[in-house]
Amino acid sequence: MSGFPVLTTILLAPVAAAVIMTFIPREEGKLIKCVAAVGTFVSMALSLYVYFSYDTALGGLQFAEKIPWIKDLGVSWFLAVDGISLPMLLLTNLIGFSAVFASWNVDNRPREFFILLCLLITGVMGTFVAHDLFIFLLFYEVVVIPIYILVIIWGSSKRVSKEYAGMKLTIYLLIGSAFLLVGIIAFFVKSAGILGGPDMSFTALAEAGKQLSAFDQTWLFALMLFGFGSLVSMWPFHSWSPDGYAGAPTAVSMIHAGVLKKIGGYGLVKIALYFLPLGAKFWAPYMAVLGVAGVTYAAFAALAQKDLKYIVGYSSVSHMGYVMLAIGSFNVIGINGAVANMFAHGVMAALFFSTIGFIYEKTHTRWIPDLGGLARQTPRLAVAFMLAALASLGLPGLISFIPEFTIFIAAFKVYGGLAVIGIAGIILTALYALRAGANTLFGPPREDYDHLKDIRGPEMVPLVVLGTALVAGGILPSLLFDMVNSGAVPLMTHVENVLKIGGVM
Amino acid sequence: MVEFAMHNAWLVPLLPALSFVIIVFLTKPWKRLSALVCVAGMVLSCVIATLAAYGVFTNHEFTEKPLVYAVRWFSMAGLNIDVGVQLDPVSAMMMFMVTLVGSLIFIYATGYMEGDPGYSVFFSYLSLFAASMLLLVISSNLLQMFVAWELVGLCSYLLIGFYSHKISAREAAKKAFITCRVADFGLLLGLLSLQIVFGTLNLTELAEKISNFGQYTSMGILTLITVLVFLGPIGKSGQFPLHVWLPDAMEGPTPVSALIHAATMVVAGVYLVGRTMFLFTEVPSAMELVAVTGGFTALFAASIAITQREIKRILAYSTVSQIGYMMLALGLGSLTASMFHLWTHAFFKALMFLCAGSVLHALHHKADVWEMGGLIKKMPITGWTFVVGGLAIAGIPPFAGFWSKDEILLAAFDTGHYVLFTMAALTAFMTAFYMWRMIFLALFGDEKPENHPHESPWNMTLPLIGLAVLSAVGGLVGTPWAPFWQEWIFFGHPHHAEPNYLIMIGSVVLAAAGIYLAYTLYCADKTKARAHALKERYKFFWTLSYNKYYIDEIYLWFNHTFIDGAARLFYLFDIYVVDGIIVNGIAAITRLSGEGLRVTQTGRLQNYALVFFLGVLAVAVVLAFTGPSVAAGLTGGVK
Amino acid sequence: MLTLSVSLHHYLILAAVLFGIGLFGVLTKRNAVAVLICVELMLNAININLLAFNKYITPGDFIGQIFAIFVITVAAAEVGVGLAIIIAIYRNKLSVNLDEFDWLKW
Amino acid sequence: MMAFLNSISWVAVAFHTLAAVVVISALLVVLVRNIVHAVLWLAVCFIALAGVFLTLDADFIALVQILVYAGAVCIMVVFGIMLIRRGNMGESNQFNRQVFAGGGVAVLVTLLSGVLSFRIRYAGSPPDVPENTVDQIATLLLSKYVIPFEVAALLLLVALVGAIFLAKEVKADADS
Repeated sequence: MSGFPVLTTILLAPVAAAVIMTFIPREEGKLIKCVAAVGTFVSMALSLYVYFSYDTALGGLQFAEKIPWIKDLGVSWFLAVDGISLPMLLLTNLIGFSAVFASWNVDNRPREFFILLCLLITGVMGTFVAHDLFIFLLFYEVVVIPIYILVIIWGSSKRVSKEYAGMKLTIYLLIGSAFLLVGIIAFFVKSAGILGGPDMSFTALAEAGKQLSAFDQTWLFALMLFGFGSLVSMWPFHSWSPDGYAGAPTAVSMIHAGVLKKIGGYGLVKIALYFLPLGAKFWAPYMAVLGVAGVTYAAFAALAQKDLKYIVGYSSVSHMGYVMLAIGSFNVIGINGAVANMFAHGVMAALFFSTIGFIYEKTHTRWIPDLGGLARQTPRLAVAFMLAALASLGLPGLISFIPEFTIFIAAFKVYGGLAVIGIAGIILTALYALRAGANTLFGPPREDYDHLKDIRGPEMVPLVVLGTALVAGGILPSLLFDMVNSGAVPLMTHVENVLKIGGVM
Repeated sequence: MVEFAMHNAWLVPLLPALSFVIIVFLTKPWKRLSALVCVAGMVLSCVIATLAAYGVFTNHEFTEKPLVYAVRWFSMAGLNIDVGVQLDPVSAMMMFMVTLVGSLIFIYATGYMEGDPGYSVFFSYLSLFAASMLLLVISSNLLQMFVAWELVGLCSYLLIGFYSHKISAREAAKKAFITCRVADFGLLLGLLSLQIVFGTLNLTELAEKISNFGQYTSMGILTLITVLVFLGPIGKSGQFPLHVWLPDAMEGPTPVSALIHAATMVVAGVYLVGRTMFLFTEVPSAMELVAVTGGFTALFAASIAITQREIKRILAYSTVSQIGYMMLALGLGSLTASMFHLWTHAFFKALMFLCAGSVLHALHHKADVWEMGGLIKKMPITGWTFVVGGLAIAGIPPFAGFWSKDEILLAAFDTGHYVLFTMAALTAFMTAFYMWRMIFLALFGDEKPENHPHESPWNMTLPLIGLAVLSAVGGLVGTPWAPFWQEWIFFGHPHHAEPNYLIMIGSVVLAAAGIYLAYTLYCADKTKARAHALKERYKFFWTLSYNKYYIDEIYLWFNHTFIDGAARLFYLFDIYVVDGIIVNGIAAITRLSGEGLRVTQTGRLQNYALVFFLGVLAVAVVLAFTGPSVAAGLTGGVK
Repeated sequence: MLTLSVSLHHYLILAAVLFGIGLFGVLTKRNAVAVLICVELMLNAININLLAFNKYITPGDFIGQIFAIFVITVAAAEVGVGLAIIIAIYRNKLSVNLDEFDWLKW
Repeated sequence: MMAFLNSISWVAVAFHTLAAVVVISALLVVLVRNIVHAVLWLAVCFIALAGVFLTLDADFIALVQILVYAGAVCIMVVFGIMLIRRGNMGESNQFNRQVFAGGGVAVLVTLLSGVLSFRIRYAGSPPDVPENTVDQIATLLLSKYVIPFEVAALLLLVALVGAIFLAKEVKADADS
């Protein structure tokens, strides 16, 4: 497999689908959707192959591809995966594939929609497989534009208009990336001085980071924390998340909550922490505090919601609080938990949003007081909803329990009482998740919804794909953790080495 | 065969799980087939469990050293979690009991659920429930136990909310899950602490490490951990103050009530404490807490049960009370007595729930005991088995309840907890009274003309008879004269209490007194005038008891005021402060500064040219009259 | 005694003054045609500079002169196009008063 | 007297005279109130400038100056004025509201350029200039600068077409 550029192929498959779609007449909606499905399926199949043929015992970077690109800046087309990026890549593909089917009923300009969707998926994947900072940023910026267009054209207005939502989402992403860019460029300039020449590859930059003074690391990390933190909806930079998801079309909510948000967490681990261990050490307690604040605050806010998408929006803020808490606990178990929880939350949030999307499509409302008793009329939809809700409240046997448990172990060990407040979030989560489920699915069925058709055919794909992932990850957590651990251990070893040296300097 | 069963005990939970999968994915459209798959899975698993239990109970080495099979579930640097099977007399007994009672209940359910649109779904839930419960029973690891614990909670959520179109069922299910969740929060914290402090959650390893915990931690921390762990059982086993969900759980179909209340779920808490006795016995204060909680709950729940009218609610409070007994026994350090009561209680309480179900089935779900009467003539099998259950729970020898209750009273007396002993004795009296109040009102007395009861079909009465037999003789395994039970199920070393005839006779007298009182008030007195007079006389206490001491209302109020209040507060804060002031504020500042700067954009060419030349002048002046270094600095070092 | 001499600086100052006058006109005239005329003045000031430098700094090269030719060419083109634009505007607005035009706003 | 006359640099005399004419006529271009008069003064200015160019040994440029500016440009502007101006000619060349600000900027720019021009250092007297400038310019234009030359030609063409297009009457229904 050494010769075949499998990662590039994974990246290019949706792009190829997008290119093909441009040549299909706009009337051929079905064909367009099929092409999109095939493109994302190829990516998903290949990433599954990569996931299961990755040698976790060996660890490190595998499936690497490196082609020098811009010599003066030390940029190269450097793609590689390790135990941290591979779960994210797989997650992107699972969700991307499901998202195509979740938007199977899009009839308004389907061609443009699916082209943008494919580009969006590619952009997100790119950030995860890039092992070169420049490529990472490039893909990161690629992501922003389709999101904006998708939201303002195909979105829906409720509490806020879709234009407001799209604007908020995009501007937040851009503000975050602006700070990030400053941090990254400053770091790059300093690293070029240390390395004696520009080199954008993660490995080289991490080496350079070793020799950076604690002061530099601290302020650089602060910039990155702000950038990645607002992307991962760290409290108090979270308010784009509920509004954005509420405004966005189903597929975008799925991808955004499912994976795009995870770029923030991924970046914090794989870039900020990896490059700037001393800075991370300094900021870790603050991250933990913000994480706990996010968990509790967003869980309470979710409890007060009546719009399904807002509930999930706040819930994802709350779950990302756990990720922040995990990173803040600054040990290898925490990093394991953070990455695994991002995967778990991705699957769960995507299933949630796809289900809500279908409910909205069929009943034309997301307003909980207008819903009720759907379990009778649309049982399969109810199963999907309950699966997602139960995963959200961390039910054992579904994917999110073990990651949360891991995070709790890591955080409880380090922060004690603070962690307890965070862990108390599981009660609130159960409250709002079950309340939403109960009021939407159970209770007396409403006559106006008697004619509703349950999900079937292509609409089942998100439930099947994501539901399988939910259950498989819950019953066999080692599928996920062997992989994550093989990435987290070398990372934290590096970090601890730097901390030792840093102590001397 | 026995060997095979013992080494493959993992099949016991797996078979019902398999039934669940088969029903969900394959046989759902065919009701009979689904029921068959479910029952077959359970019965098969019962066979294996019986064989395995036989293997355990014929070899004394397992009392000292449990048979453990474990595999790594997941691992990472610094955290390894196993899953496995741990067979010792306690788990073997439990496994046997759960599968046996479970099988009978499942058979019963095939009749009870007849005609329900969710027939197949119901049996899939039952299978999942059984699988989870059995997983809990055989767990060799506390995290695995917690997983099963939560899954059991999920199944009870699904089963209680089975008639989900009814608002009350939906709310009861939610209440059950969330109340347990609050408790599980404590349990989870306890488990986390155990993992962090001792580095393992495997029961056998923990037992070893905790026996000399001084190496790892201090007494204070260990006490805290123990109390946290105990929070879980408080919720799941419906102990005060988290008992509120249990009576509401009656919204589910009756087999569910039987399954949840009698055989399985609610005793999971007792079982967990039993499994972690090595932890509790190290912390005397925690033991006291367990004992007091149990004793108080027993009395407290009994005092509520006395005034309730709905048949299943009376049974529910009686369950709470009986589990209080078990906790009390555990707190006194007598694993033997506790497990013994768990064992007998499973039979007679399952029996009584199923009888109640049979009655409800016949009366089309009319639940108020005051509206029943004389049913025993129309429904002889149900009626007489009900009476057997009543005798067993009241503690009339030689029925099962007598022996186990006696064991608990004895334990309380022997350890010198006289207050608790008195509470337990009082509870025994009250239990006999309210149980027989229910029986007299429902089964005896005058028939009500508006009711048209009929005996239930064979697949419902057969389990009743089976359970009645078990309730009658189940206690004989542990009589003071043939202490088979006491030799197998114990913590530390077997405990042989000398039979205390005083207590024995005293408890029988109390029970008989209770039954007699109920008889005089509710059976002999056709007009029930004295009962009403009593009620009027102690109106205050009656109201308090009838309204369950208003605890539900208090919780509801607390929830509405504080939790929802906080939720609204946070949400408003989010909308008006985080979003309103900060986020939109920044946006507004941007927009306002734009508005301000817009004035400079006159749109007139000559204005622009003027400014342009001013700029040129400024740059030229800077470049011309400052040294080259400043200019270079301003232009970014361009040479 | 009256000493009339001429040097590069004389030309440069002449050019500066002419440029200033042209600029003043460009900035302050209301009539679009007048602005155009003043632009011509400025261009001529530049030409003076070019020719003066050509004479005093690089006499044999003719670079300045050739540049001046190009300037004149461009100026001619500019006047042509500029007038055409003014006429087009006039046709629409019936005015060449720059004060009435603030179209650069949006 | 002769000595005095010999001591006079006639070039200098010519320069100062012409410079005075240039400045005064340029000022009049800006200051007169009638736009047609302004154009006439512009012509005067251009012709005087041609003289200035002569003192700079640029006879060809001087000639071109008269042909292009004094001739073509001025005439064209007059035509332009005729095409558009129909009001009171006596008030056709007024100032706008930013006359003082504009004046200030113009004065500042002038001062700055004047001051800066004294910074230039160069070898004292100018060397002699070749007699025949036209030949050399022609050779250069057609050899070394042929591409700019052709581009300039193209520019003129484009300007011509553009000017015609812009100035042409637009039919009301042209785009429908």
